[in-house]
Amino acid sequence: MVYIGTHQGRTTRAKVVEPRPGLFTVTLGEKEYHVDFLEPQPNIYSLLIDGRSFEVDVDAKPGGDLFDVFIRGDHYEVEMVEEKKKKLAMRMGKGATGRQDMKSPMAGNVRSVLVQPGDRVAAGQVVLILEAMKMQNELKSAIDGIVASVTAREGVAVAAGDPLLVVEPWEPQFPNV
Amino acid sequence: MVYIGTHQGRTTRAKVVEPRPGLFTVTLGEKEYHVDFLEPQPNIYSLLIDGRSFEVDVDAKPGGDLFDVFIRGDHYEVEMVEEKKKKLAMRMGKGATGRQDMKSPMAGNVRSVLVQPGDRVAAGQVVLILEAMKMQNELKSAIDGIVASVTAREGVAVAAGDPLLVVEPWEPQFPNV
Amino acid sequence: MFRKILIANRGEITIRVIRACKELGVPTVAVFSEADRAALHVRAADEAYCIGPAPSRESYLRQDRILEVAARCGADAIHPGYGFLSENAAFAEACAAQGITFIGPNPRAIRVMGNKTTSRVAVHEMGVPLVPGMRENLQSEAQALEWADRIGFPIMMKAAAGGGGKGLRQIHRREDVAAAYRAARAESLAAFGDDAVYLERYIENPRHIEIQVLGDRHGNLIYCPERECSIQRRHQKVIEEAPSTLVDPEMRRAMGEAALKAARAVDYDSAGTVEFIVSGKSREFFFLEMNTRLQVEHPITEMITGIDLCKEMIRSAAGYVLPFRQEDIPCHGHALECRIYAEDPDNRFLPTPGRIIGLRVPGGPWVRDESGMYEGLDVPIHYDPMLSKLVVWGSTRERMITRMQRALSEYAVKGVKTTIPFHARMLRNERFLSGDIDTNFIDNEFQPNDEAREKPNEDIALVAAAIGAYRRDKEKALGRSGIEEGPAADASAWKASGRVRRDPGF
Amino acid sequence: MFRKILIANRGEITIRVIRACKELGVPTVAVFSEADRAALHVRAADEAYCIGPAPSRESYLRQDRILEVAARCGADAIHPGYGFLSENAAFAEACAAQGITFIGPNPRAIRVMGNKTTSRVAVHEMGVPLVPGMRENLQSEAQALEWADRIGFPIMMKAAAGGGGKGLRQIHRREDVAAAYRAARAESLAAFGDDAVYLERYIENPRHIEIQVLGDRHGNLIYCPERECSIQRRHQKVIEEAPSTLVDPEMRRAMGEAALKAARAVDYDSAGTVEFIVSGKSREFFFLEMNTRLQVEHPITEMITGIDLCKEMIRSAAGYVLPFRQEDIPCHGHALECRIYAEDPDNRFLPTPGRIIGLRVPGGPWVRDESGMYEGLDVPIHYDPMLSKLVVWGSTRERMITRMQRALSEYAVKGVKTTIPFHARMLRNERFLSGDIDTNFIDNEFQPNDEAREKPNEDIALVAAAIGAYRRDKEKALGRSGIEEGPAADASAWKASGRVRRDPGF
Repeated sequence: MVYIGTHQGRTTRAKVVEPRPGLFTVTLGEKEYHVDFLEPQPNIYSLLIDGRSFEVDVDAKPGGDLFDVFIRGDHYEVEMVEEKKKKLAMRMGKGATGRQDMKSPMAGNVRSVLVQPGDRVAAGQVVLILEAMKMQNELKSAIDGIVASVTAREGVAVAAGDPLLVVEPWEPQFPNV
Repeated sequence: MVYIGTHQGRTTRAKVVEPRPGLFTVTLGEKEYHVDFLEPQPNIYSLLIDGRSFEVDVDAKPGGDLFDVFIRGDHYEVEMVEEKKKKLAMRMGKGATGRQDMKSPMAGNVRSVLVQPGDRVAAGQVVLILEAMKMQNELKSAIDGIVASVTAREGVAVAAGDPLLVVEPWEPQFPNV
Repeated sequence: MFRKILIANRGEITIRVIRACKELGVPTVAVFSEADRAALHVRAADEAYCIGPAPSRESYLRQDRILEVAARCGADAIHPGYGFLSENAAFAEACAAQGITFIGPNPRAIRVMGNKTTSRVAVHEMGVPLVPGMRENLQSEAQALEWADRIGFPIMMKAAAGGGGKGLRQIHRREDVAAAYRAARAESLAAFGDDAVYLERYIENPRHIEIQVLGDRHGNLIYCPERECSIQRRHQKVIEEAPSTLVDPEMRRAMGEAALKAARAVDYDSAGTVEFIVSGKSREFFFLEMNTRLQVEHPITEMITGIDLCKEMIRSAAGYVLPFRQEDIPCHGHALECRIYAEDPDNRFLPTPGRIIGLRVPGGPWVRDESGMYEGLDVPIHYDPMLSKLVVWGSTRERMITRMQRALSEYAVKGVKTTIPFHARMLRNERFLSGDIDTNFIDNEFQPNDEAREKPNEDIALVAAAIGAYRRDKEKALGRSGIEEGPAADASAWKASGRVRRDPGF
Repeated sequence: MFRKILIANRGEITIRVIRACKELGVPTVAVFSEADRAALHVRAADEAYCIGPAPSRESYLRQDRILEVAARCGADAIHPGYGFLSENAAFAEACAAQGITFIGPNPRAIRVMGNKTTSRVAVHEMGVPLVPGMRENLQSEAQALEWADRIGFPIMMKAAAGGGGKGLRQIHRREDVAAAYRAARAESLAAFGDDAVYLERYIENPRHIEIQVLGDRHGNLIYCPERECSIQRRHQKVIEEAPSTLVDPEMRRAMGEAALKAARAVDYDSAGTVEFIVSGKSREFFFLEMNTRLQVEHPITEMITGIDLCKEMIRSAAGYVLPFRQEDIPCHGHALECRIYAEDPDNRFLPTPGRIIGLRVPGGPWVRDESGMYEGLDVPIHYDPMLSKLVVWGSTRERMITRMQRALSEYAVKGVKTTIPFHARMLRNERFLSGDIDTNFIDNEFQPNDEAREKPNEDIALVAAAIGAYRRDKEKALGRSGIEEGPAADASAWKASGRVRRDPGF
């Protein structure tokens, strides 16, 4: 099987062959890795690669091609998509719209909503304060834009991933053409 | 639901009602226990009974009515059979034959078989030596009897529960009537 | 000894107290909010009672409910832990009124030390140094010079209306006082509409160093070697060590004696901590406040003295005499504590509530985990996000640090992000290693967030993810329904047939 | 320091050495048999290589394969752990021949101490006491009297052809010697067909007490306070403590100096242990043997001295000078070790191989777990069934014991039966608590097996099993297929709606 792996924007072609059960050959770009593989505990891989021993924690995010990988305390978020599927997706060519759906980064209570629909906001501007575990966390807009809608309500609990508000990129009415 | 519980030969009638999810009333004989139940980790029960807190490890043996229960370091092997089923079984009235199917108490290698079919053995007599984890373990006959058959082979590995040999109770030819 | 001890708290400190009680042979009673039914302290105690909904105000702070539980279950003592009701004099008095021993100091000590003003007055009378400074505003240039001399340089000119670090001006020489006075007044007027200013000693390289004291009900009182808690984030301690790299035996004795004076000001009769601000430059120390409870970081003092502070605190509340004198308290080796929080160090330390789905705790020599975690725990959003305290001891500071690095590398918490990588990075920081730290260190110099740090095993991560994807896809292709003809069956067949012996892996 | 250390062992000791190496900053290489691919030491090391099939003879004892791995991966030192090749002089020499440092003493020390006769001769020359006795058989009644006087009472008359405790006869008074000689010869002739007998000192209440020594390559050598290992089963240590209840400071110094003499007899230059048999009555001690390796029970000495023996052993092999002198070695508090075996204490201590499906390790103050276990481990049948060593420290012996009781109560191993309940029971035994123990204690007086012991929570067990059966049957009735209308769905709905607040649980 051939995959396209992506980590921090860098993509690498990854070919996986399993010549014998528990033994894998993974080719990353030009480089070949011979891997003695074992999963002694669920989602914990013991990899022996040319004698080097790695204990790797691999969690596939449900339903997607994203893998959370932990090695020696470091976290890697890796996308691993089958090559055919990736090519198809790239041909579909979905460009970024710039629209920002702000979602709650954690479970908590909405302490205050500092903007309302129609407000102009600057990148970095605090738009909402979320309270969780006795601390107040400021959430900021990632872009210059206009608040399109606000779902969050003050005093209401939210779960991680719940939509809070939407910021549309600000289109200057009279662009400096 | 009503069960017949057996522990170390003592049987007790156990009636279980779940008035609200997570709250159980268990009546053992005459005594009523109100149990606040939670299973915070698989097979680990947290029971609050009149304020007393018990962490109980409960493993149902596969396919049967036997439960391995661990409380504060002590192990209890409890049989818990539905009352109707138990009554049926008792009506079938299977009496103990005294025939001893010796099974391997652990995984290991059969070091030596000291008896052969037809041998007279006394209760407590060593009939087989099993080697496991660098140690030799003597297995003894539980009854006075005759070796009916020997399944174990010297030098062959066995798993826990594998049949080793069978001892039939010795029937005196000329009983002292 | 007590018949039964109720612990009016949750989390790791409740586990700590339960352990001490078990070793003393005293049965324990836990209380819990509805959010904590599954918590470890509920399962570890001999008895456990629900006292209300998740918010602390409706559960862990409900004195009435806690006292009701104590009365009904026959507990004759209450340990408050830290936080919650631990420094509440009214609660201590309510316990006493009900004939229950509050495991802590006398209520007057709590009350006096709980107030910034009364505590300063009390300890000042005993001769404990406070940060030198004026209690009123300056009236004239001449007065400024006079006060500057009295306080001693360097000094800080502060705007009375200022705050949050604004309106501050350092003065290092006498000849600069007059000009600074004029400039500060003008600046303050412009900024705050008020030209009142006053003088206070400027503490260079401020360090937070504290002294553990321990008293009994018979007037005995000892102090332990200091703890340094200068590694703070948002005024919250995150790493503590004992002893401090700044303090020598003479200074240790001076601070210890000052702490005893502070404690004696309120007839202190339990475990408590006197906090000092110390100049990293001049090594002068000044009283900050006294905490009248067992401190989060008490284990590091335990490791270098061999004293079980939690147990001694209970014994002393039960009327036992302290089993050692001042000269028996050793200062043996070095101890370090890292507080592990459920926060994402790669994302502005946002709290990361969630479920702990995997846990491996470090072990081996001189590693101590003080935790309330378990696999399956849903980290509740209602309380402090501290999950655990990792404590190590070493015969030298260097060995203590390499031991903590090793212990952190063994600590695996799955399901929520934690501050473990932050600690690992701090323990490689040159300035931390040299011991040259102060309370501004994280805020001013250490970049706690480090999304861009080099991650040396990117290739291995890609290899692992590729194998993960391959195995998932293969399993999918085989129907996933449990028809075991896929990799699993192959693997076990391979295993059953005796794993093919390979050359030593080259 | 070394570039890379190979650990030629498995199990907890390999984890111990890896931890020491990590703290020293030295990369580690593990070797493993095919049965150990999943073992923790394989995953904890930086590198790992398979060296053969499960049986030790074909893997962990294969010097050639181990040295080949070391050569190829560039390891410049090998730590042998204990057991396996740790006391194999030929292996130490083979390492040296290949330019690899063997982390242990010089080969001559291993060779001399590895042999009962040569070791006795060597230490006797240095003036270390051996058990007084004859090296030949008695020829006459007169000679018996003469030897009895020379050896000192009580004495033991032994049949030369005897063994396994047969043909022994204690003699306490001089006037009984002649009669005993005649009777013993007659008895021996009848029992063994041989009337040869000889005399040896009879050791009353024999105790096993040993002295840890530590040397470097520069002639420095120190001893540590003793360990008592009298709690043995089938001549295997199961509980060890330090210091011994029998030994006072004077005796400690005498034993320590005897141990140093024994070690100096072979120019000892590493970590090692001199074992003595000690009369619990007269407190005389006699050399038994010297173990030229790190001992299983080394952690208890570490806990009372603060010395990291494993790390010092590596440092000394690397040529470092010992960082302390004899007068720096403290004896601080008390430490205890319980060896946790995969054996069923309710079934004649039969080994219980199987899979560890659940594990919770004790924590908190002064508790140290030295383990090679993890959830999912299949305990292999090929090796020693020791799973872990639980070690605690306490400021007094009583506190050490209550701490161990507490730690044992927290230790949960699921899937295989362990000796944890045995230890819990031993720690409640009156004679153990009083410290009046000897090596015959378990065999003669303590009933290790206790199937019939009272189990106080039978009712709770029945309640739990009844709930277990009820929930299983209810799930079965609902089709088990994941249609979540049963208790699970109810429960989560209940949870979602906010758990109904209850009265404080009465």
